[in-house]
Amino acid sequence: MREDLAPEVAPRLAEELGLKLAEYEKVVEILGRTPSLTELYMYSLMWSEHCSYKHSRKALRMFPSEGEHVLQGPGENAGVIGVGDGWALAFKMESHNHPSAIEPYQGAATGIGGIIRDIFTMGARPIASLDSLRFGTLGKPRQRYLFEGAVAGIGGYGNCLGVPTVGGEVYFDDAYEGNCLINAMSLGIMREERLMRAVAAGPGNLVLLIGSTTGRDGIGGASTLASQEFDEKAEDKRPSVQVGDPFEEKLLIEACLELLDEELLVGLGDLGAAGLTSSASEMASRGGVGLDIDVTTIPAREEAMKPFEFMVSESQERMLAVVEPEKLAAAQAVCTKWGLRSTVIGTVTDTGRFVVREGDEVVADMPAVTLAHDAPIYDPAMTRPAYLDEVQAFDPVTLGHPETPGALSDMLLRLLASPNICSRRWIWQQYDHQVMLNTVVLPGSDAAVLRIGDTGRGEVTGRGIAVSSDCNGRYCYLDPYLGAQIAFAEAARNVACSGGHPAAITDCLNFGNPEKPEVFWTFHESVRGLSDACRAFGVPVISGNVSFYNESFGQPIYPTPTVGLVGVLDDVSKHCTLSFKAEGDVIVLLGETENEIGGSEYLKLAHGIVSGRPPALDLELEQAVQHSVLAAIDAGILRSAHDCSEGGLAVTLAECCIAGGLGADVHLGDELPLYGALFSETQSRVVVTTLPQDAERLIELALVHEIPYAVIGTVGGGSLRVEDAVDVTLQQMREAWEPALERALEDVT
Amino acid sequence: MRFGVVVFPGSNCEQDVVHAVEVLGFEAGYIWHGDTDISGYGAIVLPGGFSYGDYIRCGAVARFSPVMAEVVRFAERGGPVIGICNGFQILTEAHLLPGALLRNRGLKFICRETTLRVEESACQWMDAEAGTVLRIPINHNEGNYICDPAALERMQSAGQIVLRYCEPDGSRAPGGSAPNGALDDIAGICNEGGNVFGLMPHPERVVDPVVGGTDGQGVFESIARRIQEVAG
Amino acid sequence: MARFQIFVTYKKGIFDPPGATAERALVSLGYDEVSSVKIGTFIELEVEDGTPEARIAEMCDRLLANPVIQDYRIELVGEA
Amino acid sequence: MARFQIFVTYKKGIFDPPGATAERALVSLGYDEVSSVKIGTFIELEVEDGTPEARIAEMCDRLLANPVIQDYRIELVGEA
Ligand SMILES: Nc1ncnc2c1ncn2[C@@H]1O[C@H](COP(=O)(O)OP(=O)(O)O)[C@@H](O)[C@H]1O
Ligand SMILES: [Mg+2]
Repeated sequence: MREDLAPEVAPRLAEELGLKLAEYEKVVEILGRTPSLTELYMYSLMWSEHCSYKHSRKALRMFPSEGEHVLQGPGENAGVIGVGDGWALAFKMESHNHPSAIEPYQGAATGIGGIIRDIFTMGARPIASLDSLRFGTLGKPRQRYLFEGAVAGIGGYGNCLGVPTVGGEVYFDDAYEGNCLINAMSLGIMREERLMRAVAAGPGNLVLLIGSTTGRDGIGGASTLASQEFDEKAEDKRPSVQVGDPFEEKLLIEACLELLDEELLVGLGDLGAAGLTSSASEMASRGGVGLDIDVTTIPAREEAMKPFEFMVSESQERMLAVVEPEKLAAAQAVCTKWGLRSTVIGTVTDTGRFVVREGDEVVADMPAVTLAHDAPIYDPAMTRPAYLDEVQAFDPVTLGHPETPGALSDMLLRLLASPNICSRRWIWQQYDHQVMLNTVVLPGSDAAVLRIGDTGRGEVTGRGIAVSSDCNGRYCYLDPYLGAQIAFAEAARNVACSGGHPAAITDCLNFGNPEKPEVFWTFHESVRGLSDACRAFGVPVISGNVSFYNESFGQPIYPTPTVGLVGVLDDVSKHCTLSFKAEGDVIVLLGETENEIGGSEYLKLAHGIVSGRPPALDLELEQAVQHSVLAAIDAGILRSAHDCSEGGLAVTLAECCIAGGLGADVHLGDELPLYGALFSETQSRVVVTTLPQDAERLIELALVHEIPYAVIGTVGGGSLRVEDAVDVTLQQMREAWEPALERALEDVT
Repeated sequence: MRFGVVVFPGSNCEQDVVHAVEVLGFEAGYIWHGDTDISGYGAIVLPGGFSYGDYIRCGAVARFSPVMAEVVRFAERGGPVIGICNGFQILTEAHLLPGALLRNRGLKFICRETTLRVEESACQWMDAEAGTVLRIPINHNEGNYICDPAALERMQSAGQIVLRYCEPDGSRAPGGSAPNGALDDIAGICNEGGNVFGLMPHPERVVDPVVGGTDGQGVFESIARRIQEVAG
Repeated sequence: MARFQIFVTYKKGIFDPPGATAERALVSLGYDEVSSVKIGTFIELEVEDGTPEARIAEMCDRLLANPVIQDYRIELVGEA
Repeated sequence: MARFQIFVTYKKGIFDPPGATAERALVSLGYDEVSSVKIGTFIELEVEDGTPEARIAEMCDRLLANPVIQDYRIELVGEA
């Protein structure tokens, strides 16, 4: 063992690498000596927040993770559910916030690359991605740069792979100005029996590194970036940005799936954060084996790379496979066919130790399992933030509100043009959302609907899935417990409105510095809220990701627990979209409006205020509403369905009109002031339409499910008319809604 | 009638073409870019995607794949060759079709439905009557067709312009109807013989009604029909 | 080892979308002094010593440039 | 009118996928003498006479190059 670190130098270096003193001492205790330079790097990365979840692990145990659909819960590279007829779906969401804040194109692109590797590592063919984005407001050039760059990067990478990006969400709010959020979700399909786990096994087997060369790019990138707040020094971290090579990744997908098809591998893992260290130690510890790796065998992109650099490099587009010696030649032949490098870099041992050599010299030697599993687990302090009392005590009803027809119509048009509500076509038009020929409902409706199948193998089914990602950060800021529940409820509602029966979720929990008790409290409340919602719905969490330290200059972002929810359609032809379909259809509101404008887009737009209480959520009512919608879709009596979210009922109706090219006549009664009836963001509401002759059956369904409902109008004409309060033409609505994002980007101020 | 769909490293629409062709009741098979035997196929399709990552230029590397020499021979003998999107780019790089495809004028990738006008042309694989308007999506970053004025002249007079981007009513906007800035709104062209056809839009995406329209069906059906006619 | 630099540009008369866009963007950022921007490709090639320039030109004709729309210029910048 | 040329390349240590692909393609076309290919951007800028180089550098920092991952070199090639 090379003694390259003096005992008095090591603790200082450990601190620079982000290890706390007690953590360093634990390393010394495990090893029984001063760690080597390579070991110190490896421990510091594996024990970073990003890799070890040391602040979040306990809270995450609240999540339910079992259910009828679950084939693989949290803990692997992605979760897997069964979606019928022996088909399995792997999915997961992940953040790439910090790299994207430095270089949006490459940061977002490599974010897509990383999450897609997690999917095909499981043996699944990636079939779709979604992106969940948050930026500051577009008035600022830097925010426009970040937004445009991130969208181009997501498209640039995903389009090249031929994996469609079928949905997502985006919000613009000052809270994200110093720290944008780039969350990406990917889904993949496979036959159940193909499910692969990232496990190393069988002493004597070979460790094969497949794909790109290893360089100094991204040394400590994701893991160090994602485990610190941003400050002036963020600029210095630039070299840790990586350039993605989607072409190489496309070859990796094809080669890895072929290797699995031909049963040439014992195990397969992807290299993500903390590079080789992470994937090798995780595969070894899962298999209870040791590994012996010689860094001089690793194809290097640069000269004179040090052992620790090889071990922690985050060069993209690399996979690690474990192969039996007699299958090596066949496995390498597959790689060569796809034009990929593949190199034996080590062997599996029965010692349980992770040994790294540079030629003959051992530069690191530690129990493999301690890297992946012995990071300290913390119980961070939590305190309810003081600001909550103030914001929750605020009653927005006391403000002045529009009353005249002119003012209300204007308000609706302003809401339609808000960057948080307007058409997202500018985004998804830059994404290939159709390749693979499974996209049944394109972006622009409540959820994307995909046919289940693998067209490449000539296997298509009549089954489908619906998928949506959602989170309103303002609600979470005003009430983290409730906000997280609403994120779940809205995702489920979007899926239900599309005909999908909610089956499982993934999540990406974006928060500030967990070492601040106020921040940790919001995290804990969000996890509790999300868990309770999942339990109420019987929908498990099968995978997810935590992104902490989303702060800039000490200011945390809004708590943003993004939910990615997947629902199942037994018959994909029984899906539903939001557009009004024909003149004369009857419009019914399922659910009931309360005057809840706290945290609403209306309040922000009309008064510049983010305050008040978010809308209440009754999980039982929410479920009953969703069940009625699903029952009506299954019965074939729904012509359209669209849930109410930001902007309230008025915006929902306008979106149905614009999408269908049809107006509507609507009556809301006079129980609420008009601004409330129109713009309140009360949860558990869905606007549906039916043929007049089916209205009766729809109402029966509402009665059976014991939910409030109201027949509120008829589809038709060239404008949306609500009481005497709103009267806007289709043309006016389109002109407000369609070009708004593009306009906000052109606005050079 | 069997369609051969070439797979280059980085192709990503090959399975879509195969699916579309099979939905229409024809057979299809994959041809690996390294193969040099393409016998047994009645028509060759170069599919969309990002062959070799579109690095250097779209289609620049793929054109040298071993299979391309065979495709050129097949085309010279009058065999039907159709290049869709990246396939079109490869055909121009291989000089089987004139001109080149530049970056979209707006510098953005565009995935959306377009309306296309069928022109009176020498193309053997376009059965629809001239003037028909088709709705077929595009999906590309480099679809901005260009060629020199002399080549454009020649193509006009030889009937090599097969499809033009147009407004939904079939007219062409004064400032151009091509979302990518293509010269003369050109969306698809053929060679002088009319047997090599390249187009930026993706007809295979609008064949299976479950996931879109049916306006792409004609392209594949007419190839099959003509070949059967020739075979007698 | 010999080092060549290759400059690939669009032929005269061929519209160059990235160049035109950069030009507009610069002017709108206040750089009024800009009158034209052309964007091409810059290639640095390391080859064996003594490789003749004609050989590099062949690489350009076949792969690195598209003679239909592009011109190129080759420069030998050093031999070691 | 002054003419500047700008050469934009990836920073050392940053991976250049187009260059790597071109390298492999050239070798497989039989150009075994090629040992390295790097691909960058070549920009030709026409500006008013007397525009200082610092101003061009500013344009590069703000728009023409991405300083996070790229380096650039500016050359004045002529004043007329
Ligand atoms: N960043 C994005 N990428 C792709 N599609 C998006 C993105 N943002 C929104 N969309 C799509 O636009 C539509 C509307 O999104 P959104 O307003 O978030 O819907 P909802 O309020 O129903 O959740 C959805 O189909 C969604 O998938
Ligand atoms: Mg919705």
